[in-house]
Amino acid sequence: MREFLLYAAGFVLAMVALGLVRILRGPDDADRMMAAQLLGSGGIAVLLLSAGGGLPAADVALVLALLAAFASVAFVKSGDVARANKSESEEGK
Amino acid sequence: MSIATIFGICAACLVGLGLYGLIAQPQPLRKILAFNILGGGIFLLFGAVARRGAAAGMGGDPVPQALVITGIVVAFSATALGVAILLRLFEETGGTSLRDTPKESQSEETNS
Amino acid sequence: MNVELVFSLGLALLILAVAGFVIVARGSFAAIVGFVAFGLMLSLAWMGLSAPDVALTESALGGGVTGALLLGACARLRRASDVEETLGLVGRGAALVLCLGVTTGLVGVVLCLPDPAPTLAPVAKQSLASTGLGNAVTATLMVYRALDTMLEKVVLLLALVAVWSLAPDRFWGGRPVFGSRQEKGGPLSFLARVLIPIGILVGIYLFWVGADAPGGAFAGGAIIAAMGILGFFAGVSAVPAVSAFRLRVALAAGVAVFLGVGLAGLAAGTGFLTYPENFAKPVIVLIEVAMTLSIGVTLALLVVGPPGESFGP
Amino acid sequence: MSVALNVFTIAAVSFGAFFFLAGTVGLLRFPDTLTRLHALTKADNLGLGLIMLGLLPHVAWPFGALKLIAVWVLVLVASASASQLIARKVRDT
Repeated sequence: MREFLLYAAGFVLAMVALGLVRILRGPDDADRMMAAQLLGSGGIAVLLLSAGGGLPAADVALVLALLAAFASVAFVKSGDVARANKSESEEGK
Repeated sequence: MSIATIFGICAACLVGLGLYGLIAQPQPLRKILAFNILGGGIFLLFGAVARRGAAAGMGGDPVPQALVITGIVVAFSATALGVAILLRLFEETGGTSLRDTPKESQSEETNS
Repeated sequence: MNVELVFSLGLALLILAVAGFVIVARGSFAAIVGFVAFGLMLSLAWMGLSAPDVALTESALGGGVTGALLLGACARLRRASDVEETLGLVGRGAALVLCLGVTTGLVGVVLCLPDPAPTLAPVAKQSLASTGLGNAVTATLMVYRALDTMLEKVVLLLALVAVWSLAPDRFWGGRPVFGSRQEKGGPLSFLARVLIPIGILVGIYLFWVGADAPGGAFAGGAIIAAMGILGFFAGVSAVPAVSAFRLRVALAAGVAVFLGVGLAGLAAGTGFLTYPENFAKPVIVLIEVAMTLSIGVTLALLVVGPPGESFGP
Repeated sequence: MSVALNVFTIAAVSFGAFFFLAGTVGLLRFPDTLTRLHALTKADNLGLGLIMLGLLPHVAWPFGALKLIAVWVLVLVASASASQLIARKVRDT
């Protein structure tokens, strides 16, 4: 069973790695962010499969799940912050 | 070949990659990224050493692991400081170049 | 070669590929997304090296919080219009040779490590018994190398002071500009309302189990910091002014309690940073409570950056 | 009994891995950002869910199992919100 789970972990890791090609190719920043999003859930799957669902791995998975959307939120919102700063500085001129 | 050796060699390559980026990348933001890769490599090297020191029923030597945990947090605070300095540089000069350029004196004039 | 080794080898190669991409990628944004991926891969590697404590800290800080910090910087720098002169061919060649040399040397070191590997694990195990802790890494952080951990807290505070000091004079004491005035009911405010309470719970849980199982103040604090940043992003919590008294108390709590316990040990005649014989565990937990709070607040404010708007209503 | 559970695990994990394959293929092959986002959510929700389901018989009852379920629910919330945010950003720009 352990062997099967490791094979499955390897397979999902390979899939996630292929998905990373999207970070390379883009074309849009949103596409790159999506690849990172896929990596988040794929990484959780790989982690749990390779550890056979052991407890420390479940804690790490919990942390990863909490932060799964973090980069995407930063991506969406930091664009807003930059835009707000820009419009403020333009108003100042 | 053991897991520790595999990640040890991986760590050595990461250190090389990070160092190269730190030297060869002109943009400061990319230098900060490279610095983090370099740091990750060094931490992973500690991890390989810790894994080899597995004894007394533990998966690894806890002392290097504890060092790495504090190290990760310190590396993060250094990154945050670097980013803050970079943003301030950008606010002052309108650019992120690390070289002394005539642009700097111009922006001083407009500020004053 | 068994399956586990092949899996580790694949993971190591993937880490190197992602790191290489981060170094050579054309756009800064792509490089940063690559770095987020790199942080996640690295925490998988730490699990492979059976270091779950490190994996927890790395997964919280390495990809997530550092990624948010860098993405924010990238968005603000987007208008930077520098034509950067790259290193010449000779310079790059020299850098390449240097880095190959360093890598070869380190690989040599890794391959030539002494064979019965030196280890401090038995010593750490011994010190476990006297403290009542079950997690050797936490025991190392809090007992065996307690001075390092305390000074590391001081470094965090100094870094934050340095970041704040980058603010122009007229903004001193004001609020950092971060996040946005949030429209009600969007997906972000939903996410924040669901995730933040659970996240804070998980942070406290990680710190609490850290005494006996993987976890601890650093992982817990990093999670709490992440949740705070999410709150700022979503506009559900306001960024505090850097001169706020309660903020200063939260920042200083970790170092203050640590130092207080250390000096108490000195006063009791047992030495700096020694713990009383029978109360070691409660005292350590007390320090860790203060540390978790301080680490969480400090990390979040490091991401938020220096004050950028003057203090006032 | 344990044979039946193992068969269940193998089936569920294999299906889960298949959805990661589907997600990656979609992320790489679909023509524009929004369709790629559509492919991605399958991997997040179904793939990870099935893998969790497969791992459930192998973890400590009840806390290990509850943690796995919590991880899945958190990923659902995170990836659904992140996809929404990314999609809005794509639409607005």
